[in-house]
Amino acid sequence: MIFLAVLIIPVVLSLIILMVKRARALAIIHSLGYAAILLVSLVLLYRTTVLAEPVVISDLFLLDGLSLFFVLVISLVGFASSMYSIGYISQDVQDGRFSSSKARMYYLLFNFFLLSMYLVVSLNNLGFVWVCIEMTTLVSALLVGFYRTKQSVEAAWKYIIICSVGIILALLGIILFSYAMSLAGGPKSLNWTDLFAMAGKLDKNILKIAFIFILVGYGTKAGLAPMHTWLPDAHSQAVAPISALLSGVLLKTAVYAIIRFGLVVNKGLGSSEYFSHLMVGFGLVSLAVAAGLILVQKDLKRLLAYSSIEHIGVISVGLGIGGPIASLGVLLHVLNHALTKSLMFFGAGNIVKRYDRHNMRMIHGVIQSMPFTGILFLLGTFAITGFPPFSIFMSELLIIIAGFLKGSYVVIGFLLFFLVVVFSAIINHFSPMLFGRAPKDLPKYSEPLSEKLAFLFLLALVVGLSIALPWLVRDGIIAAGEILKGI
Amino acid sequence: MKIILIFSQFCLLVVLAPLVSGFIAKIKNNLRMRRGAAVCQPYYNLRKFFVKGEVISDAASWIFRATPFVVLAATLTALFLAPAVIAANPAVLAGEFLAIIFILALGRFFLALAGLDAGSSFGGMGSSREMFISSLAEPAACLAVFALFLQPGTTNPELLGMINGLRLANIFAALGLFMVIIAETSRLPIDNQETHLELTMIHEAMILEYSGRSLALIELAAYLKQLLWFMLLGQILFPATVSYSAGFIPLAVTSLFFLAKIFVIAGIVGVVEILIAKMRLFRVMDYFGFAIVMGILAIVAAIMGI
Amino acid sequence: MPSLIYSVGYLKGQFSRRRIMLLNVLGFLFIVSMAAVVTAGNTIFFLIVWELMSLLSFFLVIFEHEHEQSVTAAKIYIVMTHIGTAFIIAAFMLMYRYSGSFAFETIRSLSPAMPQPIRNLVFIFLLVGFGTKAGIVPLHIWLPYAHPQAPSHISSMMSGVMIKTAIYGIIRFIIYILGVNVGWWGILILALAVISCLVGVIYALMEHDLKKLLAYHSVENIGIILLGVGMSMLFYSMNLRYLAVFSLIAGLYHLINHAIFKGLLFLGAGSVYKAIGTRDMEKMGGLIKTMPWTAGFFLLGAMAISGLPPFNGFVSEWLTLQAFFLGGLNSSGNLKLFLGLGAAALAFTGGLAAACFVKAFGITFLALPRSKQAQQAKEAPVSMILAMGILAVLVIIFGLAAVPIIKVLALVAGYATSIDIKDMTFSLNNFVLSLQPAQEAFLSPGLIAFGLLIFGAGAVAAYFLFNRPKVSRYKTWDCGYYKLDSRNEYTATGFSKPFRLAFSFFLFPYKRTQKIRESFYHVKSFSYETHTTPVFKKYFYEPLLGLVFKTAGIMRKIQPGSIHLYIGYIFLTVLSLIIFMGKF
Amino acid sequence: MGTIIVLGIIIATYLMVVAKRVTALVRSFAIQSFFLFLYTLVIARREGNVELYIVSGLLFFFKVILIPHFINRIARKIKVNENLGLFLNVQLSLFFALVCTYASWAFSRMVVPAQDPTMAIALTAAFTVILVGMFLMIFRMKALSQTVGLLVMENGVFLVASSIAGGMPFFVELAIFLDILLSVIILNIFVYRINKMFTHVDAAKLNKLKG
Repeated sequence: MIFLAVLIIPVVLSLIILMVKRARALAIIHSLGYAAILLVSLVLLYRTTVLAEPVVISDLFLLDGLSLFFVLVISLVGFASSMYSIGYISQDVQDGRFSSSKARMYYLLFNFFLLSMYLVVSLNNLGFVWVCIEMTTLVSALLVGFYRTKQSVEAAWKYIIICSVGIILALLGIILFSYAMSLAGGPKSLNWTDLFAMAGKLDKNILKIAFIFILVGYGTKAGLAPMHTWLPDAHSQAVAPISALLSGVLLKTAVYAIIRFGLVVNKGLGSSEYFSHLMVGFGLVSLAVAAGLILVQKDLKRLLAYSSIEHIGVISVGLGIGGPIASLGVLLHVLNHALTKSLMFFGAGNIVKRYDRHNMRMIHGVIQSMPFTGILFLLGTFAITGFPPFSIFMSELLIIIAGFLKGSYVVIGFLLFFLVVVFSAIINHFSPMLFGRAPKDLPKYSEPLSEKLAFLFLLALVVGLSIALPWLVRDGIIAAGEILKGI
Repeated sequence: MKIILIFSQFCLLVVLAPLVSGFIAKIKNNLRMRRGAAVCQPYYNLRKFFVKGEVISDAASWIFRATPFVVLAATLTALFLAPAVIAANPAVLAGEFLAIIFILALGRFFLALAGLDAGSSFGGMGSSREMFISSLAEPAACLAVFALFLQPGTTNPELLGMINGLRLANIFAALGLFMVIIAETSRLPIDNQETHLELTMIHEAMILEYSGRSLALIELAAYLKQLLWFMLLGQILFPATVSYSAGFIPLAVTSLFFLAKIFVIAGIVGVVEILIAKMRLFRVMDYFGFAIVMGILAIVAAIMGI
Repeated sequence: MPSLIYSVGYLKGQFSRRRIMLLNVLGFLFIVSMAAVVTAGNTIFFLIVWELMSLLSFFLVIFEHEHEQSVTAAKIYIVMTHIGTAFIIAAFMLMYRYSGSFAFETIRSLSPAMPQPIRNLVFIFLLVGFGTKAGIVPLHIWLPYAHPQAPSHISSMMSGVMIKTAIYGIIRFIIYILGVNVGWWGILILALAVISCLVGVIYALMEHDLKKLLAYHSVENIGIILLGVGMSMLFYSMNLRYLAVFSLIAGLYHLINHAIFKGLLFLGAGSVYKAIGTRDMEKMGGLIKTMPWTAGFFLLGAMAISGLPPFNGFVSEWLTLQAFFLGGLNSSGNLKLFLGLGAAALAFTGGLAAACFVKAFGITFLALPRSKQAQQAKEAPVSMILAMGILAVLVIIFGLAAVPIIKVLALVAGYATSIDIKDMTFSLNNFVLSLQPAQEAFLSPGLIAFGLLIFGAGAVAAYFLFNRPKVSRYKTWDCGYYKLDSRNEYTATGFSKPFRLAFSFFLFPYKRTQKIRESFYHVKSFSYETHTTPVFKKYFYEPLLGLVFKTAGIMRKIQPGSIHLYIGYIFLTVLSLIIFMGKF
Repeated sequence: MGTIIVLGIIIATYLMVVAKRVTALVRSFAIQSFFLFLYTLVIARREGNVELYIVSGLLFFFKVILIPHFINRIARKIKVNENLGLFLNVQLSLFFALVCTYASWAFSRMVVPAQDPTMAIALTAAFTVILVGMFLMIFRMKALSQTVGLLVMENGVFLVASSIAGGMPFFVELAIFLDILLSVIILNIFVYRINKMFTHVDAAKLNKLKG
């Protein structure tokens, strides 16, 4: 049961944080802890998927490939952003944005946040999953409102209210599921495994209704349009490493929940029609909204947030398309987007801190004034817009291929169209920002080592994945087909 | 034997060239009820230019010096490729109708550069207009050739007119080509060789800076070019070439026929010139539009096989 | 096999890179990526390297990113090319759907099985995709921005080689893999090519920025190349095998030639730019005296690109014209007329190109300097001269040694069209080049050059034969006017005025005049400038962008920041989903 | 018996719709929760289930006493004027509530085709509560009203659970209760902060972040 390590380490860390006084040591220990978690989760995924060891299923935990994959994603981003935090937070403290005790608070919340997310993807009982998702909302809301500025508080309020509404709808959905169970004479439990086992016997009509509630509820959390409205506010106001976690991982945990229920629904209805129609519909709507709003966006971090919506849209279209290839595409896209978007948010964090403004029209010559961040941000831009040799290109390509094989040309046509629009818009916004002459009166700045490491870590992964993919693709498709069997 | 004949023919053509101009001038003057200069006046002019000293603008570069030679060489080469009297001219192996047009373009290119070289605005004006007109002339010529090409299936100028009887297609094509020739030989209504009025002159404006021997060479080139065009036109309308081995009589007859063709065409040009007034530069487009329509009609006629 | 062609381009790339002292890695990677593009063996890999190529060229264009306009140029470029890529992806995926493979050969073997509508769709997609990169009108919009902005050696590579990779794509995927089976493909490409030729050259005529002028000529030359390619497709679908190969040869030949002389011209323009620090022709002039080598090479390039014998441009244009003629001979009915008009258009293009380069060379290098910088211009360093010299030699070689080159190209074309060319003769004896033994129409650049030399010598002889002519130098004749200076010279604007008026129906020229007068009678200064309206930009792209932004602006209103409204969204979503549940 | 309680719940809900002041809203929320508590008791007795007794006890403790107390305290502490600020006046609101009731009746028919009347009424009430909760969040300006609305929705869900699925598994219920409590606390924290920074708690005026 080495998985418990994943859950215990954050707790231990938070205890340490309570005890250790020296901020720097604390930060370093913190990121070391996440390195450890990363290793553990790697091992776990390896053992379940590659060595095909028996899946751990208890009343409490459900650790099949899907969960472990998401655990891995969380750990990766968690590690990166914990590393990034070292420099970032210490600077904030130096600049007097908040006190060092508040920095401890930050680390504490950071741990709770990740802990709750780990629980979300690893628990078996859907009720508990729901509770944990609500937990993530509450904890991250505190982190969103961390700076105590007007905007940040407003953002946090919207975030917490909207998400809670959504979540409560999801709870209703869960109850309907369990009602269907009881109608079918199943055990009075909310374990996903039981639900999945019973799925065949459940009442189709109720399943459909229930899934609508689930989709809207968790979709709110995942940032599917038109329930995405909290997302740009929260992302743009949160502390940079937290923004990375929000859009990199938090959205994905909601997607995870949707996938879980989707599996049940597909099994129950006997066909994936219903599920795929809904997902494709929401996906395209999200893409459209994201594309349009990116075009006219002025605020750097909001733009990134919208691009997260766009990618969630891609993911859900991929889920809608279904089939092994699409599954691989979706999983990879979850991973790639998490990594790349974190990279972008780190970069944005540095830029915003350096120029002390969010408005892209006011920022010029980033590459000149801060070469390292600038270059990586540029690369990240091309990565996020799906250029080779970066991995998002691969996952999008996989999804597109799957779509063509399924013959849903219209959907893919729209997908391509929106991707192109988004690309053009982002280039149009970023090139004046990155290139050109930097203003003279900037304070001098150099990224701390930890930040550089975080950047390079992510970039290496992003590039490495895409280079490694051609060799892994066959096994990858099989594995993904196994993990997402029934989507 | 053949080679000798061909070279002699070539030399004769070169000698003949200025005469054509003189002849046209004569006709024009006579029709205007004047006596006018002698038919051989062009020769006198050439000689005069040849002995006179030469002034070169100090703004000019080596382009200016080289141009006369390039122009003359290009024209001579083109002339060499064109069929006159003797059939199966081996020089034809080097190129055909299109090649001739391209080669003439080479000469024009340099003339235009020379016009710009001296840095006087006359020269610039001249070369600008020259290039304008020639670029409009190209498609007309091309269409005409295309129409002609459609019967023999080759652009070899010797075979280009090889047809039984005079067909409508060829007449249209010849008309189009005639209009092109008017422009190429810088005659009315496109250009006017007789005046040096800055608003009207085109060719003259380009070579305004030239004097002495260079001018002589350029003038000679102009005469040759004109003769070349007349030859090609004649060849298209009334093809007549004989093998060199045909003996003296046929050769003589063909040569006479050839001369007749040339001078008839020259006469027509002369008559046309006194009948028409100079056009404004921007009417030139309409003019060539007409020529192009001729070409298209020729193609249509060729398609209908009439 | 076609990569053989591009090797020429690479050589040029190398040399031009020797031109500047900073030997940048990007340029090298760029070349490598282009090599990868033309050697890729399956569609996915092709896509990846294709995108890489775009990315690298983007970096190269934005190389001097302090300049505002180079950023803009790069933006337009990358966006356009990305749109193109989207189409290419779609086309590839369609191919994959019906062949189940990414490998070229497999797709090729299975492509005849595709249903015709799908084939047409793929064709259109490929055409748009690659057409964007190649810069055929009306997708050329990025080209005149991007090419001038890059450093000159890069421009020469982009214009010389990169846009050719798009032609490679067309040949590879449409002719070789997809296989042409309907006539209208060829005709469509021909029509587009004709339009590109004319539009390109006309805009070039209007241009006073030397490098932009060259960029527009790239559009024109791409048009000429596509004329060859399109005809080949047309004839292939008409099962005129010989002509298919022949016109493809013509196209490929012009492709190489353009790579060469356009490279040469860009290098020349680059060294001029370096010498006087501006690209505006109105500020140049008289450079032939200060920088003779550059001038000489530029002249060579200019003659080649305007298709003057005996240089390489002449040969390929002649071949294309012949292809038109023979096509007309072997086709029937309206197609005859169509091809005839095509030929006429090509001739027209040639004429205009000549005019344009008379302007380019004459205004830039001849007469008196029009500005201070032009007066004290310095000749380019040896390395530049060397690079240009090599290309100049290539220009001459590809002009004179046409026959062996055509033999090689025949192989390439035969491979591309998968036609057996053994029984076809593309040349007679040693240096004479003809089409079909039956209908001999010969061309021998060698002989023509020979003739030119002989007669030129004759002329020179005639000139110097008799008593030495007395030559005196004096200032240009000024009609007894006061002394002429450079302000009396004919300007580029003036030179192109007839054309501007002639094509006013398309260029929509407009003038801006401004008088500053002291009194009613005395005008102090008078400024006069004319501009032409970029039609496609003004009437196609800008309205499109405007539309997109308007919709986006409307979309922006769905997010007014009111939390109540947001919750309302959720509520409505649930409601509508439940109501329309049956639909899903 | 159960039916009457359910009617009580509905009435309490309507009271919320007509409430114009925070205190009134909170009070009616307490009443609603109280009826909910009774309902759970009834079910517990019917099923003789110990866990359900505990749950109902917790419910009473949290929702009838603790949470209303919290909200009242914060409301007193931030001393805003009591008005909720209506986007929709009372009459229209009532009408809307009726529509909600009808819709939820239809919906309950949709979910549970074959049903005994008590359950039907219970479900109808439950969905009405949920809808009204949402209604409060949409059409009432003040931040506090949104907090309450959230809780109301939660009540509704709870009612659904206990009426059709016979309540959730015990521990899940516990977790949910904790969750609710936590969220209320955090919401109050934010209401407090909002009040401190904006000197009002009017959610409708929180519209700086747009686009």
